[in-house]
Amino acid sequence: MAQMTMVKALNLALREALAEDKKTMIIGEDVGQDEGVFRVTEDLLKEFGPDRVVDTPVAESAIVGLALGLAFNGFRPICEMQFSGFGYCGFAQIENHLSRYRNRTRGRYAAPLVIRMPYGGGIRAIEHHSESREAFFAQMPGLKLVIPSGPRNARALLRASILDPDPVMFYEPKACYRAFREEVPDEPETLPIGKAQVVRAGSDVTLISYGASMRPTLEAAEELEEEHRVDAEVIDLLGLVPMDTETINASVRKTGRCVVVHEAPRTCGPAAEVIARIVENSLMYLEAPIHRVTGYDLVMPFFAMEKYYLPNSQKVVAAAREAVNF
Amino acid sequence: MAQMTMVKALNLALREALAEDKKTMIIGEDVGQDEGVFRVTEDLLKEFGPDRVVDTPVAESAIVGLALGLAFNGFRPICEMQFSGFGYCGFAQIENHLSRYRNRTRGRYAAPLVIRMPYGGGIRAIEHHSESREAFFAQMPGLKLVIPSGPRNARALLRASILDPDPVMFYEPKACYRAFREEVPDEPETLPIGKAQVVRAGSDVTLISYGASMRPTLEAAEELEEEHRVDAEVIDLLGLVPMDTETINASVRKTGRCVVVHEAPRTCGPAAEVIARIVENSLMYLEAPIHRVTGYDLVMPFFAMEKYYLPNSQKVVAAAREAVNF
Amino acid sequence: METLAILDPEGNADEALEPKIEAADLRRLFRGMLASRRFDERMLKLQRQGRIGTYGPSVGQEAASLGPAFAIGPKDWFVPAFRETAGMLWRGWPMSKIILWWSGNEEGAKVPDDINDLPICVPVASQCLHAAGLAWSCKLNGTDHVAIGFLGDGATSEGDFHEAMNCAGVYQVPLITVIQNNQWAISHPRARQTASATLAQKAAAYGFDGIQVDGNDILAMIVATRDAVKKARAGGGPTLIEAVTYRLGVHTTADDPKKYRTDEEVELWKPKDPLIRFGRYLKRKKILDDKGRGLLEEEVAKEIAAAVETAEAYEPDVSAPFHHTLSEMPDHLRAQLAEFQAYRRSIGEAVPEEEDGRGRLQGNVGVF
Amino acid sequence: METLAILDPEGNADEALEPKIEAADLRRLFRGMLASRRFDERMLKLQRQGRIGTYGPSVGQEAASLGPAFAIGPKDWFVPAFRETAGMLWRGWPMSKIILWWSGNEEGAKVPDDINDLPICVPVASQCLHAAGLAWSCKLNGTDHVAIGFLGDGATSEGDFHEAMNCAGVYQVPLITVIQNNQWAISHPRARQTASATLAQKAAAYGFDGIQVDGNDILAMIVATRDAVKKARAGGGPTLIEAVTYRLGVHTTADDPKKYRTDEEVELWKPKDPLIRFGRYLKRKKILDDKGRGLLEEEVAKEIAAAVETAEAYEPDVSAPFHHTLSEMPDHLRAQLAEFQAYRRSIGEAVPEEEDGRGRLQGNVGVF
Ligand SMILES: Cc1ncc(C[n+]2csc(CCOP(=O)(O)OP(=O)(O)O)c2C)c(N)n1
Ligand SMILES: Cc1ncc(C[n+]2csc(CCOP(=O)(O)OP(=O)(O)O)c2C)c(N)n1
Ligand SMILES: [Mg+2]
Ligand SMILES: [Mg+2]
Repeated sequence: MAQMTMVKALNLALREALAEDKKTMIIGEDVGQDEGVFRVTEDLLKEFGPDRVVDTPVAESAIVGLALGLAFNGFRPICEMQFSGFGYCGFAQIENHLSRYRNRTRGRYAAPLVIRMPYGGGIRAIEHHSESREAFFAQMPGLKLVIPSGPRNARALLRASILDPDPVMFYEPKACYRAFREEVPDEPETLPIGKAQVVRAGSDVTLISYGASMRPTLEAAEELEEEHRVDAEVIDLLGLVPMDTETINASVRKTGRCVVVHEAPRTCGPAAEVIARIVENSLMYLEAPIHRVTGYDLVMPFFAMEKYYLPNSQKVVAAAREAVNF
Repeated sequence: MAQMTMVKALNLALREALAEDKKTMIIGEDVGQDEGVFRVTEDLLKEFGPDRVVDTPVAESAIVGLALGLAFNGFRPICEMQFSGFGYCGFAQIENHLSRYRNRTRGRYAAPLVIRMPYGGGIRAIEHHSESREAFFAQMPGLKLVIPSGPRNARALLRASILDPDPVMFYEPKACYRAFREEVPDEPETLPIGKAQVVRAGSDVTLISYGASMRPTLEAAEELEEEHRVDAEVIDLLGLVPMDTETINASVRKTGRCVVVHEAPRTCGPAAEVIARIVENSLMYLEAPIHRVTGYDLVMPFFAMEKYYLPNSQKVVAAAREAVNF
Repeated sequence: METLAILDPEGNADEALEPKIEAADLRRLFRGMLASRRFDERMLKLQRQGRIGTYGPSVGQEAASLGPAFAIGPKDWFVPAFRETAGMLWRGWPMSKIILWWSGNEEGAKVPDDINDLPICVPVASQCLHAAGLAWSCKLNGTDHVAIGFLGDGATSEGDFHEAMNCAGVYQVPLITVIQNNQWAISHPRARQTASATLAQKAAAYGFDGIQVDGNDILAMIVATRDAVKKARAGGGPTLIEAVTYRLGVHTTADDPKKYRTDEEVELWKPKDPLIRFGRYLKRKKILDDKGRGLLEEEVAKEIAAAVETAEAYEPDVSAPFHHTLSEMPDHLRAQLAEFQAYRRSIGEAVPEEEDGRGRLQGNVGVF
Repeated sequence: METLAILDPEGNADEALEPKIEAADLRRLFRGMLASRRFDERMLKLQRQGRIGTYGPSVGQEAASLGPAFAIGPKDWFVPAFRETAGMLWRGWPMSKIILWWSGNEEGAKVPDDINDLPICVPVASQCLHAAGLAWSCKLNGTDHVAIGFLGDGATSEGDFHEAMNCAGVYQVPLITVIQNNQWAISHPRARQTASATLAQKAAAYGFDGIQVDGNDILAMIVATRDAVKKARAGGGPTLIEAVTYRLGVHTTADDPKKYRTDEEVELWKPKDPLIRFGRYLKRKKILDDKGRGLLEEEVAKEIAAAVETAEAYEPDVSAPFHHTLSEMPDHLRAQLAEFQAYRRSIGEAVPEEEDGRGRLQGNVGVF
């Protein structure tokens, strides 16, 4: 067991993967000598050499497309997009090929590769470095979409994603990269992809979130208990595809009230899907409308104002109290 | 008044725009001499010349990016993506620039351009020509997203989109291009963007759809009345952004039951947003869970099986009856 | 830039350049081009009869596709666009699969297990990156295998072509890229596709060799590809081959070329038909006379007839997308499959219970 | 390929090539480079003090940015990437706006009304298409205006660079594209970015001229751009200029160049510093002596101090994104604005009622 940040934990998972399977490799911009702009690939070039940890030219479509070619011949590339905002340069490769290859070839060519990308605001980064658009990939059948929220689950989920036979979009909440440390076991561990965690049991209201928004959500739960005698259950989805409909509904059936929290814009965002799955399965258990505490339907503001625009514990508390007092 | 197909109606709107405003121009692949692969730009090169109707090299990111440059200097480009499946090659320009330019420059550079693209299945087209991914653009703040369902509203909405000061994604249901004719008035007309239409009044259940799915939805409404004595109200959203929350909720408050229909995959698809807006505003009016009759969360099948996979009236009728008999 | 050509229109070979190819192989090559041609003709008819969907023939381009296919080995990777029928048949694709692809069945993209190819690719130029990635994988594996990728003249305008070529140059991968410059991208003529005098010279931007070849001359295509393959196997990196050819037919059956090009232009290219030239060459070399050719025509006709039969007998598994979109069906897909099968039953189809895929939780209404 | 250079390291000009520029302009050019340099230095300090965000200096690259800016007119379009501070200042951007951009305020991207520029662009190469579109608009308008766009060596690997250059060639638009080849793309060296010997030769792929220029030589940059502009105004189409320069400092303040390059390499480039060379030239020509330079330093210091003050006094309008994302706020945004203002009030901010933007319908809960 060692205390580590999410950056270190991700690095650990990558190192384990490279050590265990010679077919894994890392490709991306500045992942080698520079060790990634966030240092997630620290020491990996040194340990595994330039054939396994490969700097690419500045070309995101190439990163995805080359990785597909590599995967078709047995490699397991782990791609890094420097920021999710630049991943859209590779969007067509993801939509038209990565997500489809297994089905169109009826399994002859799977594409078991992972695309890691830092997403979200909160670190005062310049324009185009702070948005949350994970919902794009939730609407794209054929992919899995994993989003950790802390060092330990980041390591376990990245490992699971690398081992997974399907393509996985791995969204890393960069606001959590160095924000806090957790104990991470020495032994490799995995978490099942698509299984949510009830990270706090409660009976009055269900708070559902993932990724960077987990922290304000958990803070809100504490505050609700301490200041408002509201006992919140908190669910960490740990990703969006597959979405753990069962855990969500079991909780909402118990509490009858729900708030969904994320940074992504509201319209057609992940919260809408959570709500739809609750309505489909547990409508008659609902005691109050479900609230969305999300990014507004706005272009992500430059960083001077970003704190206003991100979900925070006050916003979650207010929504939860409205739900409870409905 | 003349009877015309949607293709002709769109052509009419384009001709009107080119005639009225010298700054409008059409750019896209094969839009000139070939008059568009669906002939939507018929006669326009002849009438307006090669500076106004311009064939581009095969380069979709260029189509969007060049149009932005043209727009910054006062032009009003109307872009054609040959099929929406290839529009994703221009996705980064849309996400990183088209949707953001007005906000980032605080209005100095707006980008009042229209991107037309045929979407959806049902015409036995080859791979990559049949998917529905309009939800991507609904999750992208800074854009409007318009989707006509018939010749008359197509002409009126395209005109409104061209005149609109904001960038508009204009999704054309290619299954409706030549499927039927409607009277289209001689005089130019517009429809407000973001206003839904109640196209059939009813009291038992609200059926909500848009684009190509309107036809099976309307057929279902007839069948529900004739064979099951269910009186369905039908709403045509005519687009997704802005979404007409008011019309949706007014209807659902009346009927207490709702089915949402679209071709796009279910998870994080447009129906989820419709449901979320109903839950936020009218939860206590709901008498039954809201059903989604949508594309499944699958890669769009090649055309031999597409009919199984598209929403049709039987599926809508079944869902509506479940809602009514709940 | 000079264009590599070996055969003249009369089928005379430039002896200095003529490759040594066994008579049997030359005959097989002719058969390959003929098979592709007759297949196209049959497919155009099937399309008119509504028995397949939209079809994109490659009439006139058979040499540009087949020459490269001939010049590589079975373990090399072959990455087609959508006008490589001749090459695909040579590689061992069953005709019936190609028919199935154009009939809207994924079975046509299910690459046979023993073939190192990718399936037909529709989004133009996107496959260039896959070919580059495959070439890279060959290098990383320490083998001397190469990858060969195809695209059209129009596709060279796409960003993916650029990114693929640039990365191939940087990593010096064993990649041969063949541009089938058939002079048109649907209605857009080559001259308006790019202002560069040749497409081959685009290689200069990527630091490797580009060569322009008479794409209607199968010997020249073979020689150019062989040179490139040899260089690639020896670690010399990528090559770009511009095959100058012509699309004699429609872009696809949905296209009407009369809208954008003259009959005269097409007539000009007809004498350069690769089949005619190669046929004359073989006749002159006494490798294939009219009788031999007649026998080949019969063989090919039978093969095509059998393939059509096989393809038309194919029964798709209607629920297959549920089983192949992901490696295992997650709960929400299981629920959707159940919904789907319920729908199929409601329209009178017989669906065995075990095909329902019911899971623990139904994502849809009221099952919880 | 030869590299155009006019000034040697000692500041001696090649007289055959030396452009005729008035003394006052030469002085202004020096001032421009100096201002950019001192501005960068100040910004690096402000960043360390936490007064601005991440900053990307352009130390060493001033000539490559300013030369082209000098060579165009005010009605021409200037399309920067993010290392064109010298050029932007020359074009008339208030320093305070540039500070605001790096302080996370959209105000820094709000191009002043009287300047025909686009704002700083982060997604590399994406702006090449905007510049090409602007150039096209100039041609369609029948003016002789041109557009000039910048990108880095790394950005040439992106598909958007290719698509922009190719279309510019096809439409023969008056576009000048300046590659600031500063040898590095963050940690990725020029040699691994592309296998082509020069970046200038990439123009061959697009059918127009490419020229390699000593980017640390402002006279050479001016001459090369002037030629290209003249050609473009006369309808001669696009030009690609590779400015060979060097990033003397960090990529951005988030970067540690010691991880990937040696101090020796940096030392090698220091004598080629464009400011030093141009300073020597002006001294030798008796256009600017030490005293004159001292006065410029004072002027620039004052300008920077004033700009910092202006920028730091800036109060952003917190709800501005609601007003600018679309031309008019639709109902759902009105509702979200109300929600947002309620939140602001809840944390004790004073928000006037009229700023609520309440609409007919609230998209959020329970207002209907
Ligand atoms: C990315 C993408 N954009 C657009 C299309 C539509 N389209 C299909 S074929 C074609 C022309 C391609 O021309 P070329 O590359 O020369 O190939 P050819 O058809 O001549 O073989 C276009 C534009 C596509 N398939 N993919
Ligand atoms: C599309 C895109 N991908 C990745 C990045 C992240 N990034 C920022 S600068 C940079 C390197 C750019 O190198 P170059 O073009 O040479 O410009 P320089 O920084 O040297 O001026 C990268 C990869 C980006 N901004 N945009
Ligand atoms: Mg072509
Ligand atoms: Mg650089």
